[in-house]
Amino acid sequence: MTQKPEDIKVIIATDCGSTTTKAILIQYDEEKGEYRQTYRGEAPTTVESPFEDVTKGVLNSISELSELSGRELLDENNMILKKSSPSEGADIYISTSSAGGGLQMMVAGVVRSMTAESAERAALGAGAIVMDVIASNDHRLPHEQIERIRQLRPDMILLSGGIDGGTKSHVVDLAELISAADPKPRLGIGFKLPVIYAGNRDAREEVSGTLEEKVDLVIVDNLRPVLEKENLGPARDKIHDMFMEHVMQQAPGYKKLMEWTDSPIMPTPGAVGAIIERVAQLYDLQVVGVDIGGATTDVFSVFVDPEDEKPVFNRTVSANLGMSYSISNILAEATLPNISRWVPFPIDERELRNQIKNKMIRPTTIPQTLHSLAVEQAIAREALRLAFVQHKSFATTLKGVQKQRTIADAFVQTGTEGTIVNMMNLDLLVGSGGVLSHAPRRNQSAMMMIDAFRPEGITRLAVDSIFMMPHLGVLSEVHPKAATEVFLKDCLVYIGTCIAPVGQIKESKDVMKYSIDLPQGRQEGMLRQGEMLLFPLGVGEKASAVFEPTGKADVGAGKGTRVETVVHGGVVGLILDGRGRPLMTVPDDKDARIQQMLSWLENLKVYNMDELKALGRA
Amino acid sequence: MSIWEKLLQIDRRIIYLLVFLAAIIPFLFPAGLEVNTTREVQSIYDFIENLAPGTPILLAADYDPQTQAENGPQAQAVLRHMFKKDLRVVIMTLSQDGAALAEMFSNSVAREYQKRRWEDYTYLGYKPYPSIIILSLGQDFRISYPRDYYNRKLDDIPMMQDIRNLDDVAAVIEIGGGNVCHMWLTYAHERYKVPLALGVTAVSGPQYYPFLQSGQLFGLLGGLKGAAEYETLMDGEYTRLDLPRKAIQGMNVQNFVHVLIVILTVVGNVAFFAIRRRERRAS
Amino acid sequence: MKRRVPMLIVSITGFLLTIQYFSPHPASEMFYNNALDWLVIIGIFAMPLGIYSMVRIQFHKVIRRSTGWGYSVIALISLFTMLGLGYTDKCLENGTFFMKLFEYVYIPIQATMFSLLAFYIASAAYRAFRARNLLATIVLTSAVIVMLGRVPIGWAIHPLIPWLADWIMNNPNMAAQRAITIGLGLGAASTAMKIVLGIERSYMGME
Amino acid sequence: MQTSGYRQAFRILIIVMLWAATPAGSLGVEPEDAGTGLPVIPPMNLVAADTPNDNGNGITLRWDCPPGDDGSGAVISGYVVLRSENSREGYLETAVLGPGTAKYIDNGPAADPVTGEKIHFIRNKPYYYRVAARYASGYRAVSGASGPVQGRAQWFHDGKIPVLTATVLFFALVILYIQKARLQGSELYVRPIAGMKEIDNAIGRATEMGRPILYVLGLGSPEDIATIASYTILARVARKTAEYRTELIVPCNEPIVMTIAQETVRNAYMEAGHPDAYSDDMVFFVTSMQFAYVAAVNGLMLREKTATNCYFGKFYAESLLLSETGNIAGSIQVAGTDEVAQLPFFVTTCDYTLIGEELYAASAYLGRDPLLLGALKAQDFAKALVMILIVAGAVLMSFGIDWLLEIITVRM
Repeated sequence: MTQKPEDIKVIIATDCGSTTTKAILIQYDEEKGEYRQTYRGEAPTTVESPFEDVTKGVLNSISELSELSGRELLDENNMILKKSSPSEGADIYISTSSAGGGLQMMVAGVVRSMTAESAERAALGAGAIVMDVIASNDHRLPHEQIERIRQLRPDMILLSGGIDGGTKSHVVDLAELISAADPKPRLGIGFKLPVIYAGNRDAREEVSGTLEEKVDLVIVDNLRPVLEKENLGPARDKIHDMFMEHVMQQAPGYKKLMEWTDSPIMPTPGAVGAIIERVAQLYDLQVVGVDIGGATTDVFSVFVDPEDEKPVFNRTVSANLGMSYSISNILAEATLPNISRWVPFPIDERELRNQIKNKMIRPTTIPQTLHSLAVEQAIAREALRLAFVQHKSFATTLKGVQKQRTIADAFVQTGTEGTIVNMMNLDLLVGSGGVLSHAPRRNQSAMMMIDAFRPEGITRLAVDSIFMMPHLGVLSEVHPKAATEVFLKDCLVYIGTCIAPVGQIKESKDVMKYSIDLPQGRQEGMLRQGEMLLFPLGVGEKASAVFEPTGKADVGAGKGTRVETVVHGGVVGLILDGRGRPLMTVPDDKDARIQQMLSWLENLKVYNMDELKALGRA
Repeated sequence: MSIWEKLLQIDRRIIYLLVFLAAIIPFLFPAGLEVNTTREVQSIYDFIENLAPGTPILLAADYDPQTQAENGPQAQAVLRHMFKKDLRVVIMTLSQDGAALAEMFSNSVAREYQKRRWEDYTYLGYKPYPSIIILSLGQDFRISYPRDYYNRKLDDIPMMQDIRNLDDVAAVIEIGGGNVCHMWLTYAHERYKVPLALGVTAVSGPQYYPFLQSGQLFGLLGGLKGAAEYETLMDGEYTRLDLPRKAIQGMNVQNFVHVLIVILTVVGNVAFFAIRRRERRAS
Repeated sequence: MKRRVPMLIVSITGFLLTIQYFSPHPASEMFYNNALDWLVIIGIFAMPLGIYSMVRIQFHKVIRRSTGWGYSVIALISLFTMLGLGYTDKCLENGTFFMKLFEYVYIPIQATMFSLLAFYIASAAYRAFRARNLLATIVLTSAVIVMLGRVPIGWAIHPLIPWLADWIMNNPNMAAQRAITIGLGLGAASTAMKIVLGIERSYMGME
Repeated sequence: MQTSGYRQAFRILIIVMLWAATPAGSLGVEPEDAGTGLPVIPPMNLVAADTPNDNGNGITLRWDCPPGDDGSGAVISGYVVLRSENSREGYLETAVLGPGTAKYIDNGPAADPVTGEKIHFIRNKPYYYRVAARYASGYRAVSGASGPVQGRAQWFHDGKIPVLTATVLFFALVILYIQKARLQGSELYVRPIAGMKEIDNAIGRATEMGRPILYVLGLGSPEDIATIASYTILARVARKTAEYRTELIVPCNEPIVMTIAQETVRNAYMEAGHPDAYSDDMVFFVTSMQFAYVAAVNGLMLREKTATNCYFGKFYAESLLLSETGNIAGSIQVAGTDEVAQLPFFVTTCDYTLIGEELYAASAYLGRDPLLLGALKAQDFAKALVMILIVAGAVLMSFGIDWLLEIITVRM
């Protein structure tokens, strides 16, 4: 980058997805002194035949931007006009890509739960799809591991293992496995497969001796220099570089696109992760972001590790949890009773199965009736819940760390298995992906997110309106200020705040006394177990509130401890969730269940109630 | 780094040095504080005090050189009391390394009282496999110990003539540590109902309180404190014989070290809370 | 077969010894005494095995010049010196070289090792005695009381301290010890039963 | 002690009353004690019977002391027990007892007054007994003979019925729960033990660090339950080290323990499919001296820089010496012992500690074998029973009801 950040006034960003290429325009508002996203264009992606040139789609989307904004962005040669003037051009152009299946990687480490897991975290964090993890203790024989590497043909391999000064033999063995497999890259015949070595410093010589001939070996700092610390940055950056240099080079048109962009192209999920991590860091927030797609669901989170009290970023990809291609799998994993518990009317199994199969065959269909909308949203809840369960089990504290004990530990000793996901500490929950971003009512998005993620205490909810997180992720590498400003102001559509006391309280007993100073007057009352309440509080509005949980309940300050705070509004408002955590069990009886569901949905204005009740009677 | 943090991350060697000093200084300036006596020690004293002269009693000195600092003064104090009361003492050991120790201390204490070997006391020596030995004592001393430490036949030892088995001794006083105490409890006391008292190291002391309360032990000497209490009870005797009261001297050292540990604990906690409070305020 | 036979022996012996406990009959006594004799014999036979293992390991270390092989040389020399001296008839009498080594080398070394505990306890207490929560605070307070109550200074500060220390030892401590003992007893009984039933086989090097 | 004192006093009172109520002369002519003026009365109501619950080497004699015996020896200085194979003659002294004695178990030799030869007590031989009271004044009053009576061996000790009941009950419980566990499979819930779970991580740590793992079986003998539990954990650790290809060091304190440990490790390596990686040098004997052992193991820790130290078994004073050294060396340490006194040391210096029974439960926990799980559940149930008994006993005894105590008391 040659430009100074303050000289950047107009930004074009594109995200080349597998089906559509989305472009956004970000402009600096001189009057308010802030960056805002102004226009948005979309065009089909043109990676595959007949075009086989990704830039065509990019240009189409940008010309749409141009038309909408009335700003000349392309020159006569159909090139992006660089250097902005008040009426034309842009200062920088950046892009992400997930076309062509994204970045597919294989990672290897010594111990599955230690360096191999760190390597997996690095690869996922960089936006890759991890096809397999090879470890010294993965219970596979060497020939099986070799076979697997050959079979999967990853775009890249990340090899780690051993702390600095630690084991050499295991790492060299892994290098030998890779060497023996002699893997060839998926794209671009004749190229050497990129392998990043981020393991024991002392084993570098041996590893390069083993691998240099056969692969394109790059050495970076150890991603686990000591067991107590992860250093994923260098490996992640190197993955991005190698993604550009190797994988992108091979895809149709990308060579040209890379020349256009002012910053390296990032894999889409990597970019989403980057913006979430940046925002969390900048505003000291603990965040969960979720992107539910057709085939996969990505969960991103930044939580503070209780061990060393530093924020840790995690990303997981639930490859089999998606709302179209893999919708059948949701049914299989979640099981029918778990899905039907969220459906507010009687539904039989066959009906449900039919709808699911239809969706799988015609992935692009959008629910046309309230009936199918409610069912789809019930399925989405389970997909999100399962993805989050997977995320929680992955986002753990580091394993194999020495503990300093005191006598207090004589009574309770916790292992290092613990997840770092602590919902009570969560500040912001961001949803994106069709089913959340494009729900007919935001209230539905809110309900789905609360039911699936079960936020605890006081949590702000938001959705990504037009899916611009990837764009902002790349932008954050170039111009963090612009990226975070746009993220908070334009990218996120605030739904509101959920206040959910934790604790198991008997049915219809008092949970929490509340007193909220809403603009239209003070609201006071008692939240009862099993009750959900909604108070309108608009976008940008704030209200001071006092919550006094009863003895067994906790809204963040401890059991029965009063909390005085300021809550933020949103398109939906304030949601008081009195269902307890863990979430109260759903009655077995069908009628009771539906009755209960209806009362929640009615209070939260989720659906058109008359229509919904009619469905129940039908 | 604040002073508190520095204090918490202090080099352990400094603590070692402090302990070392706390152990040395009392030797230079003996404080001579009074030792209070406890019920469990008093009861051993009373038991022996009330025995008629000539009553046989068994002293099992099952301790090793490593615990001699604690067990040694216990055994000596108890043996002195036994000799003072003119009891007939049978001494034995179930600890390999304790054999020589037991011999040394029994002979030296006997000299103080001009007691004669084989008439006033007998040292049986060491035999391996404690549980088996204890069981056999219930039947007959001669099964495991046909001869004493000095290779004299038990049948030829005058004082052993009417001492056949555990039934014939007034009590067993076991000085030792670890498993062997439990064996005396299970095999000697439970099986043969012989009254039993223990002298154990301070560390293992707490384990034996339940047996004290249930009456399975009639007394307990815990660590150096137990020995010091016994020495206090026997005070006149030590003065008369002009003997050093080793346990009471040792208590002085223990005094300092215990106080040091208490201070260290308090300082550690103060530092811990100071840091925690600052962190809370910061966040 | 290789595993069946030993297991059968264990089961039968275990069962018979259980019965033996309930029978005061001389036959049962004889069986018990025989069993004890076997134990002694086996124990003695195992000793040369141990010494062989120890000598072999140290010897290998010396030959391979592995880290600290000098210590191995000293270990071997000490072993054979004591073995040689111990072989003489009068080794146990006072004043012999064997006894001098015992008295002036062995005993002080052992006592020194034991006294290291004081240093380690002090540093462990400094590091780990933290009143992090209520339970830890209770433990900490009782520890301080008992520590003071067990030395004369506690009595000097206030007679209540030794009294409290005694009370702690005789009541809460005793109750907890007893509870643990009961648990351990049942655990031991169930393990013994598992061995007799052939469920637990780890003592034979099997799982 | 106290009750028997009362009983004694009570008995004497009855005898005195009996004696007072007896018409003079009916007991025959008794010489008067010169000192007290009381008549010289022999021990009365002598009963000789086979000692119950013994090996036949004993006959229990009980008698009533004459009224003059107040236990002080002032009037009656003691008793002499006489035994004969014939009711009329040949009575030999077998025991001399102090004043106040009213019971004696005879199983010792009798001395022949002429030859001095010792005539041993013989099982199953009929004997007659008399007991003579020795008066301080020199009189000797001999009781009437009791017998014939034989010392017989019993096959069953009826004082141990409570133990037998408990054993059978516990045995039944174990069998019952094992059956139940078989039906339920390994689904039985076992409370997670952090220390057990963390062993794998600790081995992983050693692997990543490229350093060995130290496994200490403690100072226990091979038959200690703690040591037996330790073998199980060792098997698991060895299987993992074989799998991870990490070095394992097992220094032993007892030759038999060493032999078993060698077998355990060898089998584990075989099961893990790496029999070639095992060598006898991994498991070796050091010394059976407590502190010499500590010195050796501490030396190992510091020289070999072990990444992970496991201590499972019986530990005494060496616990802190070992674990503090490991702590200084920065190793991850996992410990477990049933030696309660050592637990505080382990808790403060180790990363994870299994407390007491948790160690015994380790095999069930690791294996998840329904059989072992069942036994564990039976143990829990038995513990509940013990708790109920304790509470019930405490309540009953508070009200002075002692039949429960009577039932469960073991008379040895």
